[in-house]
Amino acid sequence: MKYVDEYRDGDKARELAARIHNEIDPQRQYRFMEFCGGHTHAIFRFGIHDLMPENLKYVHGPGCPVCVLPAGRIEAAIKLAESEDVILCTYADLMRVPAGKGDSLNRAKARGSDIRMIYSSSDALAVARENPDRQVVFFAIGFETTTPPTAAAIRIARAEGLKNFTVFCNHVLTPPAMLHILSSGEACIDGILGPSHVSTIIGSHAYADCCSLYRMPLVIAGFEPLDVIQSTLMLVRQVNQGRCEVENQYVRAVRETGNQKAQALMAEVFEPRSVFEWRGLGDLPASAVQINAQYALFDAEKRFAMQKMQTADVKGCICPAVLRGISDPDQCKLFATACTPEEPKGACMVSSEGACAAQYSYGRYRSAETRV
Amino acid sequence: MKYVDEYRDGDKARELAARIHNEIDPQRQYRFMEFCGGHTHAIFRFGIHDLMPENLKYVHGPGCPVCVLPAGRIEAAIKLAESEDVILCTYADLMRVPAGKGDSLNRAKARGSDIRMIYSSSDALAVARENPDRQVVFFAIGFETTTPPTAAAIRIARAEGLKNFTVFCNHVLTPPAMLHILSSGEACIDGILGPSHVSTIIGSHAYADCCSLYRMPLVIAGFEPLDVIQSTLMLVRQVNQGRCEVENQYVRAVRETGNQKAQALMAEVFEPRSVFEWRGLGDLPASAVQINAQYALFDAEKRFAMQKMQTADVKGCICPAVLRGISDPDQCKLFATACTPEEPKGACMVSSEGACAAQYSYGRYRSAETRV
Amino acid sequence: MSRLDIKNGLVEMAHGSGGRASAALIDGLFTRHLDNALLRQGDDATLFEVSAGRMVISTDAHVVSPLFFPGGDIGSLSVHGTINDVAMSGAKPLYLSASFILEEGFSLAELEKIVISMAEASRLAGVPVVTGDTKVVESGKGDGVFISTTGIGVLAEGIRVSGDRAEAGDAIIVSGYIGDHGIAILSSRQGLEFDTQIQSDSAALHGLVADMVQAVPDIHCLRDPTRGGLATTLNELCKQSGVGMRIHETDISVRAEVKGACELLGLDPLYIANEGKLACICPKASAAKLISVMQAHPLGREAAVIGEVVADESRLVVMQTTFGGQRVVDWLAGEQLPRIC
Amino acid sequence: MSRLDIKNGLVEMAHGSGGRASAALIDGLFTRHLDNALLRQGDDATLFEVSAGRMVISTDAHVVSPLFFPGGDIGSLSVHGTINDVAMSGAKPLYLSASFILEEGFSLAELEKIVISMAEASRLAGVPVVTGDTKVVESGKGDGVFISTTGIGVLAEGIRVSGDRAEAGDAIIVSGYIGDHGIAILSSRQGLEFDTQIQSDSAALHGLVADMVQAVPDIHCLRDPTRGGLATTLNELCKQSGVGMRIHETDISVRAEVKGACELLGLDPLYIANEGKLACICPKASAAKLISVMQAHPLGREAAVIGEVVADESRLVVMQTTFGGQRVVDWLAGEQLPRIC
Amino acid sequence: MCLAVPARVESLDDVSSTAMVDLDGIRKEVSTVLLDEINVGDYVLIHVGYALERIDPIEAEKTLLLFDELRDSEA
Amino acid sequence: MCLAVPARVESLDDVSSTAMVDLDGIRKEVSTVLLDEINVGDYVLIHVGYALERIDPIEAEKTLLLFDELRDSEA
Ligand code: SF4
Ligand code: SF4
Ligand SMILES: [Mg+2]
Ligand SMILES: [Mg+2]
Ligand SMILES: [Mg+2]
Ligand SMILES: [Mg+2]
Ligand SMILES: [Mg+2]
Ligand SMILES: [Mg+2]
Ligand SMILES: [Mg+2]
Ligand SMILES: [Mg+2]
Ligand SMILES: [Mg+2]
Ligand SMILES: [Mg+2]
Repeated sequence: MKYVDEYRDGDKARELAARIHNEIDPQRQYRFMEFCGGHTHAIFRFGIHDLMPENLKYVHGPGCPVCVLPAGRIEAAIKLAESEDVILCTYADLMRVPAGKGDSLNRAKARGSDIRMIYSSSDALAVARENPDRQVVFFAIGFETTTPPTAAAIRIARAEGLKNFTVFCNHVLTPPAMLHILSSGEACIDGILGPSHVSTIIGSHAYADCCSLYRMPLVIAGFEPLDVIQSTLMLVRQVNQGRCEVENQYVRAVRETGNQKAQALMAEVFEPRSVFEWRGLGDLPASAVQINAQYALFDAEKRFAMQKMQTADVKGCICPAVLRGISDPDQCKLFATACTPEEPKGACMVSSEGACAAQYSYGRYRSAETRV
Repeated sequence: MKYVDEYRDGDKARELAARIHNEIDPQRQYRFMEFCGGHTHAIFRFGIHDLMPENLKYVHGPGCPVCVLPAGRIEAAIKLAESEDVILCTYADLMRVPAGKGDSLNRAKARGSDIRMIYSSSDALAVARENPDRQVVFFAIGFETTTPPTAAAIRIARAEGLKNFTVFCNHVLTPPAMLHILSSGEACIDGILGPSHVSTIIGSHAYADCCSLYRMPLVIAGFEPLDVIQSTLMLVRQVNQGRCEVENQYVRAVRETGNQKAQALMAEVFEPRSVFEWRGLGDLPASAVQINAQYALFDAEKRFAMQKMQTADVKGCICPAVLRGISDPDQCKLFATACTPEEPKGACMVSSEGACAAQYSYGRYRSAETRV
Repeated sequence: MSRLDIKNGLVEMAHGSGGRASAALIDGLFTRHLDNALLRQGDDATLFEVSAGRMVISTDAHVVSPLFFPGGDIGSLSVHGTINDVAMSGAKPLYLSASFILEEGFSLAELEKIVISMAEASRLAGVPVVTGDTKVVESGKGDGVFISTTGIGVLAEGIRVSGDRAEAGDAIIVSGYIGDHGIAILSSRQGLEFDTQIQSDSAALHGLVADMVQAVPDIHCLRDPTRGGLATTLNELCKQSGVGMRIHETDISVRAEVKGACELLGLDPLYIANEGKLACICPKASAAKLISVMQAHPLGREAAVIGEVVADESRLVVMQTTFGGQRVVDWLAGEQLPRIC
Repeated sequence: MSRLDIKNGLVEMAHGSGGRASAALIDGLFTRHLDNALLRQGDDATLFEVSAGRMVISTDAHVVSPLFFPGGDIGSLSVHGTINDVAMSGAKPLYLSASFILEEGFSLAELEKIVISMAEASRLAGVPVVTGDTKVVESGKGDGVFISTTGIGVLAEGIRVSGDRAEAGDAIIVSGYIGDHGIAILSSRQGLEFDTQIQSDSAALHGLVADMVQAVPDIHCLRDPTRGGLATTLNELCKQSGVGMRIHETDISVRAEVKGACELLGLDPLYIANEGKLACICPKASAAKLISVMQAHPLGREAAVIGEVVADESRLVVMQTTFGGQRVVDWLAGEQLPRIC
Repeated sequence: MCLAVPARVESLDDVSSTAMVDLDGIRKEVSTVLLDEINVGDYVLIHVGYALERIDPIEAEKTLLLFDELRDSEA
Repeated sequence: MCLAVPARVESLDDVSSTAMVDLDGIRKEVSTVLLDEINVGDYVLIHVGYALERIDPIEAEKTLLLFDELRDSEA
């Protein structure tokens, strides 16, 4: 795979890692938050941990759209699917996410609700076209990467005059979450691996505030392992040199101003929400978007009387701390006992980008190794 | 079974049959039309033929509601089920009836139409209640026996304000068909075994015209074998004595004026059609009912744009002659070769009351016996 | 392993994924209840020992609706149905395999009931389920539970039971009341409900058959009159053997309730399914002996000769009616459905 | 018998009634194409001869969607799938049974294609379908065609292949490219269509296995990594044998297209189903010999040692990544579904 | 035509206008809207789930007697 | 988050604003509405069926070179 395989070269990785070992100050700790689940996934999948010095630690961030979606939003979607005769379309990633009391979209589907997994927002449009007599609701999630495709679908729906298509919008914004993490100061980190594909859309300039306000080094990093390691080295150098800049390692896909056509499309269809709840982070102001007045016809929250559900998080689940970078998954008492990918108690155990799932599926060998 | 088993006593049957043998004039032929398929069925099922003298012959009549329904009416129902999103409810008897070009309700169901078999008109109402979002059409057939239950369902639908229930009415009337057979003179018969359960509703007085106008002996006969044999004996006696009366053998269930409550119910909901097509008999004036103006909301032919379909009967099928009492099933070249209960070419091969089906399923032993 | 919430849980797609959820379902439900030494091997195929000789194999898919009916459920039925097909060759059934196709959303509690009933039927019959498979289909693409079972058995020397061995002169025996199963199913079918004491006759007939072949090793044909009823079974045998049959309505046992339900719905008991009855064709000379052996077995107490095989090129089954007439008893045409006329 | 309009006809409820329409379907479609001497016996159970020794039995339900996919269809798959489960015990498959659950409204022409493909697969493999059954469920209560097959086979003396025999030090062999079947299915699944040359690897592996057990009778374990993929199969073996495994990503063959599709859909080739591959655990000393025998067989040309069995109470499969890191390769959790994040 | 069987009325529900009838151990609920007067113990003809008419026990008996008469009598 | 993979543009359909892209033999139709300028031969990042952005081949090459530089250079 061009533009993939080159960035997965193990030999180069070891050489780059050696450079990190060389340059690192053995006297201090380096704690870098990988903001994105994509990075979490890559770190575990490729075993990047193993290549890093003992005193360099990756701290997980809230950048997994599945993990930060509050259970109440899923419950509201389930209620909708059960009370109205709608077809609920959603990305497969959401199907197993716990929605409180052991429920999930998967189980609602098993109980008989018409819930369909789609691969693209355009598939949801196709479902709406094929079922003109039924209401089709697209349960949309994602950061800025996934938001423009939703906007595109809404614009097409209006152009076609589709009367049975709406979107239950749960799109969230990266910079507010990052600012929140930094402003709370709990995470105790020395640098940030910045999002790769989100940055493709919003551009590297979007993180200027983070760096300047909180004096935090940030390197926008590709998702391939060499990208991660190179970006880690770049962060090590910023730390060592006392710099706090937005650097862009992922130059092959991220421009300073991002994808302006996609930004314009988002601006046309969406507007900021005054406040939105994030799982783990709580209510964050201006941290999400909603469908604007011009496109209100396509807003499921306006078409249907959707309840605002408050779901208590599971007792013992430390997802909030994991998502804030305060705790590691294996500090959770439920980890790998009550909470497994098969019966996830918190959202971080669901998505393969979730820190707990990645730790469980890929990372357990560490403890195993010590036992063997 | 009380009121059943007593009338199936083989010994008594043989004694009664002996009486017929005694009383019959060996010099002449006795041709009695069993108007009803119920009698046809009983004659074959119990092997009554075998007990009768050679010169007494049962001639099949048109009294099978499945057999006389024109293929075009079934095709219209199939078209309706295919073009509109309706649930078509019907008695199972209709499912296999050929509707032209090898089609049938069974095959339309296999192709995906929502066609449901019901046992009672009240089941159709239940389907309508359970599916408030869909139109439920009851494809109703039958003579006067089956018409009052349809009327009852329509009245209930109006009382409940069911907005999604209609009836595709195909109810037909017995006396006009009988008069038509007699007036055409083709059938060449000496007496009629009159309907049993139709007469329960319309009463024995309904046949007065038949007897007086065409000087035709008629005995209303129960469907049990002793009823049939006794009635046959009564007909033999009328013939021998030159009488032409309406006699009632089925006195345990048929009163002279019939069931007046049921008659009133029919009159409330239905009105005569000016003309209706019968398979085999053609267009007969005032021979069927339709839903009247007061109940027009429940008339499927009014609610939907139902096409009037003309289906050519299958080449070689002599159903019309069989239904008029002119020919026997085994005079048909297709009988038991191209036309079998599995692949019926004409309607008479479908219902177990159809003369061809009865002959095929129960009667073939005669030809077999001669071969063995 | 992931936990299985049998009490409240539903079948989910993941239970058919082959992953941890599948393993949990198999361990927690199937192997737990069907447990036996061979099944415990835990491989995709199960090993067993045989001696030299003749074996038989038979398979049936079971798709009954409703899944639970008076006198049984799809679990016991799927054990009996295949044991009987093996037994109808005269063989002794040894082992069963079971493959389940579950519909997403089906209740795990009901599934457990079915598996328990299967396990009981298998234990009672002494024929263990030694291997199995489970798949899950999306809601709307199945009907709760389908179970396909395959049975293998061993055939003692000297026995040669086959549908093509009926000969003119042979006696036709039926082991008991006909129509019970089909009427029990109809009585609980949605939209047709009626109350009755009738129970399905679902039962494993291999014990009865063992007694029969021991007494009369030269039994010509055995068949269980399931779908299509006794009428269809007799016609099948006529077709295979190239003979005809003459049977006597008075000698065929039908319960009053079954007759009543048939009159009500316009059905004929001869076409109603049985799941614990057999038809047997044997040399006339052995009939009396067979009848006495059968009547000594709890599942053959009402066994009776109901007719005889005749030479008939047309291969017709002709019945002398109780009434004294005669009529052809044909194959089932189409489906057996309630009639109004 | 009633005629079967294969060209234009659809499956109707009557085809499952057990009556004349059922007989027409079986004669005109199933026995016609699957024809063989044993099936021709025409009884409900089929008779065959065996010698004394060890036999195996295995069953699988096949419920694939779509029914036709690049490189096969449910017909060939249902033959290969069960032959392979029998072969994975080291046995020689002898006979298959097949039970069909048809959905009302399914095209008879497509059904014939499936049966022909089944017949071809069975003929090519030399493993005849000797008995069968067909049921019809109402439209909306099935999914076109489900096929459950059961296979029986005989096991030569001295062979003892079982999932519980993996020992620390054993070599782990995989017979070729993984993930082809699952990706071929995904590529043709509605709503996810993509173009690819990838074909299902569906194939009968008993010939390969015969060569393998002849060369190395002491093979410890064999398993075909179907649902849940290689990852799940290895975890199953670890669980059964109470061991761990260390495997090497670089030694596992994955086609570029399969990698591409997995990257696109967020899947992992280790969890993708195969239908013509096997995993084998054998004493390390025999590995080289086995590899050479396997590579000489058309279905094992890319056979390679991919790792070794280790003592590990946690029974973990740990993989050395191409990249030089290590990670746990866990059981499949939930279903393998395309991801967006 | 018109399959109808006699069954015994076991109980009546005037509110829903239904009766529970029995036919040799088969019990089924049927509608009684087509009949004015039914009593428990009556035999009624059942057709498509409706009671069509009462069986007149005296006439039924008469018919049976008539069979005997007829077979004995001369024409 | 945001699984996206680079694929080569094989052909473009301006009417439907779609492109056929290829990823090592996997060909898939994707929407191009989020990009202004795409040419056949370009590599684009695919996410949920949409082309998100072009991969800049020069920058990609530079990154690869940088790996070598970085590992050789001193901090
Ligand atoms: S292991 Fe499970 S319960 Fe614990 S923090 Fe993670 S998701 Fe929550
Ligand atoms: S045998 Fe068939 S074709 Fe001939 S008259 Fe009867 S129904 Fe018509
Ligand atoms: Mg069988
Ligand atoms: Mg069976
Ligand atoms: Mg059988
Ligand atoms: Mg299996
Ligand atoms: Mg269903
Ligand atoms: Mg198997
Ligand atoms: Mg298999
Ligand atoms: Mg297997
Ligand atoms: Mg069978
Ligand atoms: Mg379907």
